[in-house]
Amino acid sequence: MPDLKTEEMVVQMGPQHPATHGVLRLEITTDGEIVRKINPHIGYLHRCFEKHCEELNYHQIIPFVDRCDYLAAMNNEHGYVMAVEKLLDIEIPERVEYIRVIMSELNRIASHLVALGTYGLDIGAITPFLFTFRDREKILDLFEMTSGARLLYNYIWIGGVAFDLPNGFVEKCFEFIDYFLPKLKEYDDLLSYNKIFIKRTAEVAIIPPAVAIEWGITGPNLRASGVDWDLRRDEPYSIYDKFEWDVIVADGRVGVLGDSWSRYYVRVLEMEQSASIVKQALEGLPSDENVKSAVPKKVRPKEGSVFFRSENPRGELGYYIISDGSDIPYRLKMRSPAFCNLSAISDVGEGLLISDLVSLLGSIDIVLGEIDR
Amino acid sequence: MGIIENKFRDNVIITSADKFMNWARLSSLWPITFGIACCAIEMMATAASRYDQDRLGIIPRPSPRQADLMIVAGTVTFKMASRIKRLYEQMPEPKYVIAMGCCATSGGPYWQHGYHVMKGVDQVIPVDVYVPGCPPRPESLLEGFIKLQDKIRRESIATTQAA
Amino acid sequence: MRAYFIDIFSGVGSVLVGMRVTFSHLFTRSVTEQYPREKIEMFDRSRNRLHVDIEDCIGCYLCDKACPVDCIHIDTIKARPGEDLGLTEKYEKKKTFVFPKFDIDMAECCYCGLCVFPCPTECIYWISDYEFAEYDRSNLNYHFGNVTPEDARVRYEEAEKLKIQKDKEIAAKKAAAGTEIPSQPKDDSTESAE
Amino acid sequence: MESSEVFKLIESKYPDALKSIDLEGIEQSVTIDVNSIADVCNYLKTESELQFTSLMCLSGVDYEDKMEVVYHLHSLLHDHRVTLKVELSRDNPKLPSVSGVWKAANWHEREAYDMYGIVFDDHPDLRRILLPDDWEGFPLRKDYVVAEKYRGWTIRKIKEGFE
Repeated sequence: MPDLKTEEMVVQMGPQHPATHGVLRLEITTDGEIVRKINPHIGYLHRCFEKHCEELNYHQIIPFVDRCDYLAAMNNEHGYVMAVEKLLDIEIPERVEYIRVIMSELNRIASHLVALGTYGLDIGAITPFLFTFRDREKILDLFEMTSGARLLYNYIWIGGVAFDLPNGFVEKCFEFIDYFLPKLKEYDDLLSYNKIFIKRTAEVAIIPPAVAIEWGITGPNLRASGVDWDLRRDEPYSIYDKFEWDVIVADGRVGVLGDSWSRYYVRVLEMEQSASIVKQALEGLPSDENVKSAVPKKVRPKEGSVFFRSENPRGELGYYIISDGSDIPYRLKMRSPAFCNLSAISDVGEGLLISDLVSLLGSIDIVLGEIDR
Repeated sequence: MGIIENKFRDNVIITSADKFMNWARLSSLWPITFGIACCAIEMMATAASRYDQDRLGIIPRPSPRQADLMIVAGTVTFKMASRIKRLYEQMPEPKYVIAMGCCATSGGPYWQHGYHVMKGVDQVIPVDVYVPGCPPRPESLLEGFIKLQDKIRRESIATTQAA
Repeated sequence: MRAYFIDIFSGVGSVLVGMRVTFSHLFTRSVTEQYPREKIEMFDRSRNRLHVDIEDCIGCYLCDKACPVDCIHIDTIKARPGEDLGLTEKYEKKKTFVFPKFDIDMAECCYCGLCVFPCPTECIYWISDYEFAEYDRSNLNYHFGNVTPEDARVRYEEAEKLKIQKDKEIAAKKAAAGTEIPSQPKDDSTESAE
Repeated sequence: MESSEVFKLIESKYPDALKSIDLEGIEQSVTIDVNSIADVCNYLKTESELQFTSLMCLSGVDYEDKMEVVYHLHSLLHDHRVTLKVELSRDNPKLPSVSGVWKAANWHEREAYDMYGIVFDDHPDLRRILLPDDWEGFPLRKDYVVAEKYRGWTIRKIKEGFE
């Protein structure tokens, strides 16, 4: 019945919806089952991060930076402190750099584990969620052992880290990597190559590379579209150029390039690379250095501005800091990756089925904390 | 229980019924999965394998109509506040609220400069238990559940409950 | 038609593969912590609740200044001259402050730990108590002050009186000495509270 | 390509549009005239030597005497970056939108409008993005005063017994 006309209907998805990650509201104009227009409403978690930055000094901002992207707090801190260090122009002990890389990569694994688990939940698979959170707890234990907190660490400081690694951390971390790598196979068996999962995700919500670049999509989502770009390799910061690892670019082994399955699977493979970086960093960890030797008592950068990007689990995290010479930033703008990734949804989501929209939304792995800031 | 409220003293029927009702209520607290911010991740961790809140009969429900407990897990902003109120109103009686984390309790770290953050969710809906922490450990949340169960255990169908 | 059956078979097959994984977990150790009955041991660095040993506090306000969310509220009064406040935990003579108010609002704290680092006497620290959910929000405001409000009022009045007296003395001395500026009397107790 | 070379190219193509070049400090930037920013951006994107395909960041800044919009551009193909600035008057901050050049600018510009009240001409959908529609004022302006109440809820927290 090709000439059957249905009336357009507006469906509200969210702000409290089981399949939206956090408090996102999508105003969907539907034609039958097909999405004609998406109007995303964000800001339900706007916590005035940039205002706080104009009121607090550089050290005190770190707890708030954590709370922006709460799934990858270490990566956020890492980006922020590197931006401030660039502004201050200070040298960091090598051990600190190693510790930071270990923490960032562990947190990348933890963040991707949440992405995997909740994506399974969105699609309708509950079991992978239990598996990924089980393994994530082991990383959180490592974090708690080092920094004292499970989720929001305030661990990476300007010029150093808050604590040196505790006794037994290195062994425990090696133990974790050895435990974790075989688990990836488990996720593959459970979810990645499950036929139902593939039917729900492969060839669904394809983002072509040109569209991805146009909308400023970055990180795993960009690499899933087949663009070979990773800041850790292409604009090496910290000590990432010392390690051997591969940038994961989707190859379309199931479905096509840029579909939901590719976005999902890039994360699975990235965890393996992160684990390999952690392993190399642990092996090369320099000993006997004071991790706090370069921490400045008072951070007072010269007048000027800096824009610094780093690779967050969700994409390119940029900090634009303007200093007026005082110990409080004049302006701090955060270019949050998920903000740009989500903005493409109104373009990409058009013409999808409503159920496929959920598949798209879960696969771009948004964190509302950093979208709304 | 509007009919019998405040009409009877404690007697054997009332207290037995109380015991039964409270037992039923406290051992199947179904929370609506109301994750807003960072605390939501810890709430998910509480539901996941290591802490497994199902042991206490707490099974997350996706709809407010099926829920009798709301865990406000995260920062409540002004834009969100009216939605919270609406979700709370959609829940069937008896309903309970746990304010999880500092943000929901009193605005948390955002109390001073957060122009868009509500300073405590109790401005919108009544709260039964405040769980501190930023975010609280899963154990803290479980302890909050146990405190709430204690509170339910003390309720009586024959007396009006303080809102 | 053929593809249809292949789909079905591969679907069932992949589900079985997944089930094998879940089934194999029947024979592994459970990871669940039976929380109320058994509790995990906290790490040394775990940040769960702030505690203050008020006996050791010297009233330097460093934690207050370091706090990004202003959840520490301190008020100090100088002790009376010659008042014995006992000994600190390290068996040293106590400093000359009393604290009518040393409040930490754990409902506003962001558990970042920035207050712990600058403390010169290490009197503010984390304890591993994470079970402090409350029915009433005001109970989350922890008071560590060591003077009752009544006592504090008396002390404030005394300090005020001393200040007025001292001002008078200075004025009198100034008047007596003419243009000559007298040296300040070195008496800590006459200074007013911060 | 270095930033200074990009600046030279802009200067040769749009001699009138270039107001000043800042080569000092960590970040080199160029200030563009308000009216020609969209043309310059279009040129930067389409010119085969430059190909600034992605807009990394667009931020509004409020200096107390003027407003500024800062563009951070990056080219995935050539791997070079450039910073553009546009100065605006504080009373009537208005400039052409670049959302026709990069779609990514859409939300960034809405955010700048939301926080600073900067109006982008020809923007397809210039509404508030983070704050509710009925919010008053632009919170990141330096002279913003937080209101007492929003829809009857208190914004500022008054502490008991603490001044």
